[in-house]
Amino acid sequence: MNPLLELLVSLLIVLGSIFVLVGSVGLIKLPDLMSRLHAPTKATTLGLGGVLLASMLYFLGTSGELSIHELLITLFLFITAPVTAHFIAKAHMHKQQQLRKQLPPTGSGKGWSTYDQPDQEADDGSNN
Amino acid sequence: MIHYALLFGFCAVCVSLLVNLWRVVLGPTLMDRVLAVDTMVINAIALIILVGIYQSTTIYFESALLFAMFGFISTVAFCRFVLRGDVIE
Amino acid sequence: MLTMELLVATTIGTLTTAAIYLLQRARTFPVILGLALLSYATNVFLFAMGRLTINAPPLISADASRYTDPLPQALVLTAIVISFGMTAVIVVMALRAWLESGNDHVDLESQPNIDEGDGE
Amino acid sequence: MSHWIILPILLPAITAPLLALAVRHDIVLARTFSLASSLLMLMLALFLLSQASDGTILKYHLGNWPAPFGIVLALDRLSAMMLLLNALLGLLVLLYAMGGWDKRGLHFHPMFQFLLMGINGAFLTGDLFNLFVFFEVLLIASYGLMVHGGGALRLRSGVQYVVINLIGSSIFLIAVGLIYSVTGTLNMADLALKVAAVQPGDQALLHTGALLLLLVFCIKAALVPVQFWLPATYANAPAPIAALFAIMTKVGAYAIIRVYTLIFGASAGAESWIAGSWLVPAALVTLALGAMGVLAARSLGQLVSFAVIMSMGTLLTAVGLFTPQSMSAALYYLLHSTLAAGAMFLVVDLVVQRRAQHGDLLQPAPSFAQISLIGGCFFVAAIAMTGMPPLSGFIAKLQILNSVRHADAAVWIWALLLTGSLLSILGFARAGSLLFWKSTAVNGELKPGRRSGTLPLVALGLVFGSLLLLTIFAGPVNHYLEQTAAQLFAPQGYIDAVLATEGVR
Amino acid sequence: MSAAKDNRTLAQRWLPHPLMTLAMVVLWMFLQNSFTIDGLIMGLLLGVLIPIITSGFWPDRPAIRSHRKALSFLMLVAWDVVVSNIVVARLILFRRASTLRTRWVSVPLELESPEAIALLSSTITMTPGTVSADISADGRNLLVHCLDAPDAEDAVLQMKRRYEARIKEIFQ
Amino acid sequence: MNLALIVILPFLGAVLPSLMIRVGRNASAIATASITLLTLALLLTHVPAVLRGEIPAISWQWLPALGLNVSFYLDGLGLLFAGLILGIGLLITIYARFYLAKKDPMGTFYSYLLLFQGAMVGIVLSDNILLLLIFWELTSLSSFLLIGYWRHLPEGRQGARMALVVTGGGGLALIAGMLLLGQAAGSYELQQILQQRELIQSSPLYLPALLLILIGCFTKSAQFPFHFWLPHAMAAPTPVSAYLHSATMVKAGVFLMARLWPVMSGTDAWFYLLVTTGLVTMVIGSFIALFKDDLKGLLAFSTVSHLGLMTLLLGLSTPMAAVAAVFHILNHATFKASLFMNAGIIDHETGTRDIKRLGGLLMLMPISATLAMVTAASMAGLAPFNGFLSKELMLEAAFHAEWAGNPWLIALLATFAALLSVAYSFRYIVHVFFGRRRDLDSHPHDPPAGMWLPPALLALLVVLIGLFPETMAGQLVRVAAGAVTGGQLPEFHLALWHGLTPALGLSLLATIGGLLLLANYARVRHWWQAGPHPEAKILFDGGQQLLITGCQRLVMGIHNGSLQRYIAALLAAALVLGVAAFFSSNYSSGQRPLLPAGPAMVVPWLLLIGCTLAAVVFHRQRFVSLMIIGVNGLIVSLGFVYLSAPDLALTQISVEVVTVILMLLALYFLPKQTPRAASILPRMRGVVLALGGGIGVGALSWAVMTRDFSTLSGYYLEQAKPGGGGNNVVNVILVDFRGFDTFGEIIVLGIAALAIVALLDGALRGRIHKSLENWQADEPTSADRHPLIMVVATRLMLPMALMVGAYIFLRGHNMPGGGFIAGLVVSIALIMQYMASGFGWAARQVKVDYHAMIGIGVLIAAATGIASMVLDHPFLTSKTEYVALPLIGKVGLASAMAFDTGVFLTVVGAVMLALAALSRMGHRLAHLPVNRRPMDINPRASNATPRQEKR
Repeated sequence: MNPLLELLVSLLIVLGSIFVLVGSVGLIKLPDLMSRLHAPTKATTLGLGGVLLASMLYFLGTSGELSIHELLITLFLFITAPVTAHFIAKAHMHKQQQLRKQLPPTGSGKGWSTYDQPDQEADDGSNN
Repeated sequence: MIHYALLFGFCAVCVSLLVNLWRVVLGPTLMDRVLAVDTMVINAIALIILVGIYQSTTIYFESALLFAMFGFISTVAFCRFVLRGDVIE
Repeated sequence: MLTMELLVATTIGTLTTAAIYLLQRARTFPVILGLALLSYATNVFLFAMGRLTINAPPLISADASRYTDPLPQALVLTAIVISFGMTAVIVVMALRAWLESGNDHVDLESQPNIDEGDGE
Repeated sequence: MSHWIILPILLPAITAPLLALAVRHDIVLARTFSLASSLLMLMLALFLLSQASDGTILKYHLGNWPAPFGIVLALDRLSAMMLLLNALLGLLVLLYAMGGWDKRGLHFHPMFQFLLMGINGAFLTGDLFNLFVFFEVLLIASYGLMVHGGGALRLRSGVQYVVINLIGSSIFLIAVGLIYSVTGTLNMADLALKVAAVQPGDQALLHTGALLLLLVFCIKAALVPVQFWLPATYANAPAPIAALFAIMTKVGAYAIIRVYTLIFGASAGAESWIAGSWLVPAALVTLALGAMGVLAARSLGQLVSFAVIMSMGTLLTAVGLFTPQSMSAALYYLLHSTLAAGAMFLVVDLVVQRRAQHGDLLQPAPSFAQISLIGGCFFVAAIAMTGMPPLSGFIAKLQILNSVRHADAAVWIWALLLTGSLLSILGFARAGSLLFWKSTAVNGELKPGRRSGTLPLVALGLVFGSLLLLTIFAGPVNHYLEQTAAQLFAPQGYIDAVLATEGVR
Repeated sequence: MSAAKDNRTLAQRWLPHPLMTLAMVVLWMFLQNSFTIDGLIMGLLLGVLIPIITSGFWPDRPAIRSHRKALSFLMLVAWDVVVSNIVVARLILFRRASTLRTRWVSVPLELESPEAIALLSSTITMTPGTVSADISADGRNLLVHCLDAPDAEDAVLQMKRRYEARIKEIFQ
Repeated sequence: MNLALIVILPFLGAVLPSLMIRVGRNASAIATASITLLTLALLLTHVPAVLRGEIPAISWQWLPALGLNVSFYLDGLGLLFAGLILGIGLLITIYARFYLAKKDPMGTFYSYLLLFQGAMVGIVLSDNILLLLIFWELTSLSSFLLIGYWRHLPEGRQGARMALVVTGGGGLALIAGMLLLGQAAGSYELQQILQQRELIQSSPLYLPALLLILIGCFTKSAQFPFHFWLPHAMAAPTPVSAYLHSATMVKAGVFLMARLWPVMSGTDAWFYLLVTTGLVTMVIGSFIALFKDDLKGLLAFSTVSHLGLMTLLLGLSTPMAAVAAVFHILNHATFKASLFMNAGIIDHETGTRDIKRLGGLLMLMPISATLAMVTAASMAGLAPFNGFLSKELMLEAAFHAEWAGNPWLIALLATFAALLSVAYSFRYIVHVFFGRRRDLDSHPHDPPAGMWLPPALLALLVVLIGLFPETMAGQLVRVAAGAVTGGQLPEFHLALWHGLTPALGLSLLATIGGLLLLANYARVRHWWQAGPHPEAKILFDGGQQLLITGCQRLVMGIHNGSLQRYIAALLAAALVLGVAAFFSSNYSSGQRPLLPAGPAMVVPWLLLIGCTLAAVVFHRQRFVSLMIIGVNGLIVSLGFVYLSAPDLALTQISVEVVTVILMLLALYFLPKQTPRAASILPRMRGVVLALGGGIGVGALSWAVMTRDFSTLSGYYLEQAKPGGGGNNVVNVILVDFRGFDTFGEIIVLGIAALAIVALLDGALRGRIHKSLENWQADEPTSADRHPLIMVVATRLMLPMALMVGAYIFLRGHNMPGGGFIAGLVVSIALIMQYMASGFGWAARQVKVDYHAMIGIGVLIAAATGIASMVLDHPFLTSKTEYVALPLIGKVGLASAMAFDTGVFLTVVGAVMLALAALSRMGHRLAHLPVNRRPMDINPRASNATPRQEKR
């Protein structure tokens, strides 16, 4: 495959893996869970994105045809990563009840959903 | 050239995997462990992709895909367990 | 030197060790975890019976020169599925046992001695 | 080409899903289907027996692949006999269960049919790994049935049963893996050839695999030191299931007979007859333990369970000698003890149902309904279990004693067998006189027990009937069994039949 | 399969979400990794089938007003993601943890459709130094955790302007 | 033919009384009597022939391989016994009719009686010793039933059990003995055995055989030291005692000794065993009898002593002694049966059998008294009654015999025993019928004729035989004795008066001595009571209890219900077996070139090891360890990827996730922590076993992986494409080569799901549910059940996931994937949806009957197989059709695809069914309603709510 592409691939690989590494480093370096949460959700996803892109280009180079699989994975990750982060955050808040005081007010009548019942239950169906 | 890049990649990913393990074992809180495991999955995917490039084969793609999907599911399941106890309600 | 065979063998060894240790715990849940580990161990073991090969998946294609032994893989697949079913059942069984007896100890207390009247 | 051989597996495999699919809400329909299928199975088994009785070995290349590569079913005299036994016991137990047991939980009938299917498969298959699969099928069905109806004690002993068997399955896999790793094949007939030709350097692995496999079968057959699961399981299982379990221990015995005559039999070179030297001592200890257990038991169920252990000890002692005479004697005893144990467990259930809160505990309790009738049933069943005349047990005992005469351990076997039966006679006599005689002297009130119709009694009667037939026609049966043993000890026929590739793609 | 409501037109019944169908076909092509006729046929088949199966889970169809805006928004986010990563990387590597000014902020929402809110929160999570942690019980506020925000107000404003406004345009 | 009938008839008839009892007690009795009578008649038809010396015989084959035949023959001995059995049986039947009380279930009694009769006749007629064994044990069983007839009496139950254990045990010994005998003689046919004297006696098996057989005989015939069961058998109704325990069953042992006399007798072993036992039994029996206050007890011990007498006679091994034995069998049967019935009458009339409370009954019940006196005199051996004759013969024989060169010992002891028997016989008469009348609450008088006639008849026989022995019994005794000795007989003449023989002297001595003894009874008794009386029953029960408790200690000690121990035993067994096997046969290390391991695998390996250890360390925090084990699965599948097993990797990871979710669902209800194990010892045991097992398995795998081997996989690789129509060999193996395994596998899954449903459904109904009503989650739960973000995300992902599933399914045959994995992917996609918006809601959106799905799946899989059967190929024969579709071109449709569909459906059905059941249960227990909306928070709904403006 042509050297330019090869260079690109290598670059992407290196960059990607650096980001992956950074994400994990953040996991140990940062002080508390909420800030740790930032590291993997961002860095790792992007790092992985880089690696995926690399492999895409690589196979484009070797087999000539564009392999779009990797895009799919990236797509998956970009959809899921925020959800994961969201959930972990919620679970964390739930576990650390004392956080409740530090949180800013919602501004509306209801509190944060992790702690406060939304008023949906009222009109719900019977037990089955 | 790619070979060296890959080598670097392997090392980086492996180190981060070990780091994750470190988190899993140390914690301190439960959610830290969950987070670490989630990251571990993502890093594992990276590893698979690298291996794929290394062996220049695409058959590992599905594995990576499923890893991505199932990593998500299991993390969510863990969180739901912590949040609600009942995973499916 | 570090070889794949060594890694796999030690892996199997470790998994088995952990599995057996957990199997002998007093509560159902650790025992079930032990069973899960044991099934990993046996699956990997069974897989290893076809010897190890790298980058030679049993997918027939023109440019592939060699293939790994597909049979053990098929066997392991079956084994995985079966052990999955088994695990599911034992989990639920343990759950039901817990719900019924409020006790998840694996041991049964042996029945008390019965006063046997006139030697009967 | 004839598809008869696959049918014993296919029939329940189709009935069961239908039961789960269509008629799971309608107990009557479910019963009808289940019963019909079991009846068909019985006829099928009879037909197959007639096919196999002339010594021909029918085989069935699944997927039409030649022998060592595809899975092969093979039907010889032994398999045919076991099929018949299974079909018969299955039918009768089913009849009994229709007395109300099948309504105490969901999905009794599908799981029951699946259980029969698994057992049939184990009897028919000629492939080691396929044997594993069918073991799992029958095991998981038995798990489901074992805890049918619930109850704390039943559930907890069920958990024990499952755990032990799961460990057993893992060992099974390891053993199969080892055998494959040196022979490179799974087909039993092919193994019989390959085992003889294995490199000397690999023998250790092969031997290990072979003996681990033996251990697995011994778990199923409840041999010391892996008999522990049996008493709790059988004593706490639903009676009809316990009755059917009587044949599950025999599956283990069957596997031992099959594998260690065919694969590790005369032709296995360095690995010939490796089972016997381990089997006989273990079996003798089992026999002794079982007999003592019968005496020590504190509940009727426990007592019968130990009687089963004892019978397995007896059976495998005779098997373990691996001589044609002892084998045919063992097979006769196998037939007898299966039916006898089945009958005994049914009787236990009849007692439990009537004794209400006292269950089957061996303690004085007020007299209960139909005490004389049930007592009579108990007496007959006990005669069968303890091997007293006039039922087949006595003949079986005579045959075994007669056939082991020339073994090295003959004196031991005789002594243990006879003392064992004395102990069991004592145990059963005590239990019987307590439950059915002493109860008449105890006054007090019983909670209303479960009422069951006459169907259970009919089923029990039929079991007794088959025992009687087995006794009366001991001559012809034994003739068949001698041929069976002969066939087992000349495995070449089996091997040639299975490996023959005519008519395969 | 799905709970059939009779007030649906034929088109709605057989093509509940045309957009999704399209997406499915494209996705199928992705997976196939190569273009063949029968692949396309199969893709179309699934593309029709799957939406029908899953339509039960899409009680209300999200209405995307302008696809152009959506596209540009995606571009923006993609760029921000890259940037944010570099930013975060720097924070992680070169800032001592103690000097980080982490804080919680509460973002009031004008968006109303769940899809929009979800999109916003995902965007926030993927972009510089912010993770959307929770939503208020009445769904009117978003709880965001900032890794390093000197000024809360500013951060909130940032988010509202840069993303919420655009998303609003897309959906309403 | 009718010879067999003689045996079979009682068995067949045994049901009759139980049926007739519905008609009435008389009917039942008559039925029994008529059956007995008929049988007796059949027997009598043979009498002339037998007396002529012919031996009618009959034989069918039963189990030729074993030498077990149904063969009977009737010779003198058989005739004598059969006659006694049936004749006395008839009398007993009549007697019992009047003896049994209203409340006693008469039908069963007669049934048992007939069973016994049949068994007994079987013993004496059978020509095959194995057949004889069967009847032998049958007598034990039927006597067990008869002794325990009054089931409410503890004495009855215990006596019955004792009798069963002793005689049954003896029977077991007899089995062994007979088998040895048969081996020695080379046949189990009695008549042939009886020809083999030299062969048998020269065989090394002779002594063991003799010993075992004699154990059988002695137990049955209550010889010392096995005599103790007989007195306790007296708990039975008197007719039974009279019948079984005096006249017939207890004679079975004697009969067998007589039967085998021709081949077994004549050796020293035989002589000393029998003579000694006989003498001791005689003396002890008669001695104890003297001091028994219970009438039946007295008679029982006297029976013991008389049996001893017969044993002695047979032991002497001289033809004349044999004659005496035979004659005494006859006599004893007559007078003892009569005496028992008499005792029964007394009991029946006075309500007691205690001699001390009886006396002076002569006037009150003259008939009974007369009968008693006649028969008792005969028992004492007084002229002119038959007892005298046989006693004379006995003393004669004893006088000539010598024991270990000691000429007078036998005679002395025999006389002493005779003396004692005189004493107790007279005690029976004097203390019961004469002397002062004790005050009894009842007013005894002679019973109805039906009750005293049977004994009367016997008493008549006693007298007649006594007066005219030759005419009455001579012929019978000759043939019988001839049968015993096997032909040659000395000239003898049965008569009261043989002149002044030493025997006469001895018997005079005995009579006088006996009377003197009785005269000083009080003093003797006083002396007796001073001495110790070892009570056999206490010893027996003690021994039995000891045995039982011993067994309980041992067995229940082992089976203490501890699964941990069971598992340990199993693992230890595996370990021992494995090690023994490995090191007992030769092994050489392999030469396979090994693969170098790059960092890409070393680190995952480290991870795996680390996680495994962590899982063990954290195993008490269940959630954590579960999570970590999840990671293990992940890494294992990573390894599969690397080691070129993509299918395995996919399966492993999918199964992994489902399993974890399942366990989480269960863990919701289970405790979240495991308490620390109490004792250190089991933990140590665990560690040791764990290390052993781990090292063992690891080493084995190492040994395997380092050596080459040849496998049949080459075939699969060749055939996969042409034969199986697929490139993914693993998948082709799964659905084609070894499709049958997969068939079984999906069935396992199906069953698992069914079992789970059954289990959980059971938990939601009945007793348990009540206890679960007030169940509480043990951890606090957060507020919103169905977070908005998740719901939206899954809406987006579900179609994608389904698409991926479809993709993986379709390509499975050629690339990694297939029905199973696709099934798991799809079910996980669904699970995701369910996690997001709850099972209840989701299930309402997509209504699928997962039961049906499983069923259909299995059926489809089966159907594909059957389809091939229709095409006359074996089950599951695959077929790849290439059909041309418009504008698509050729498309390969492998039947394997259909099979895979079955797999797919089953998997989805099973997984979803199981999870559905679990989550349903969660609902029920947590008392949570099913949500109407997919998500709890609805921004639109809360639109209106006023909000204060920020800034």
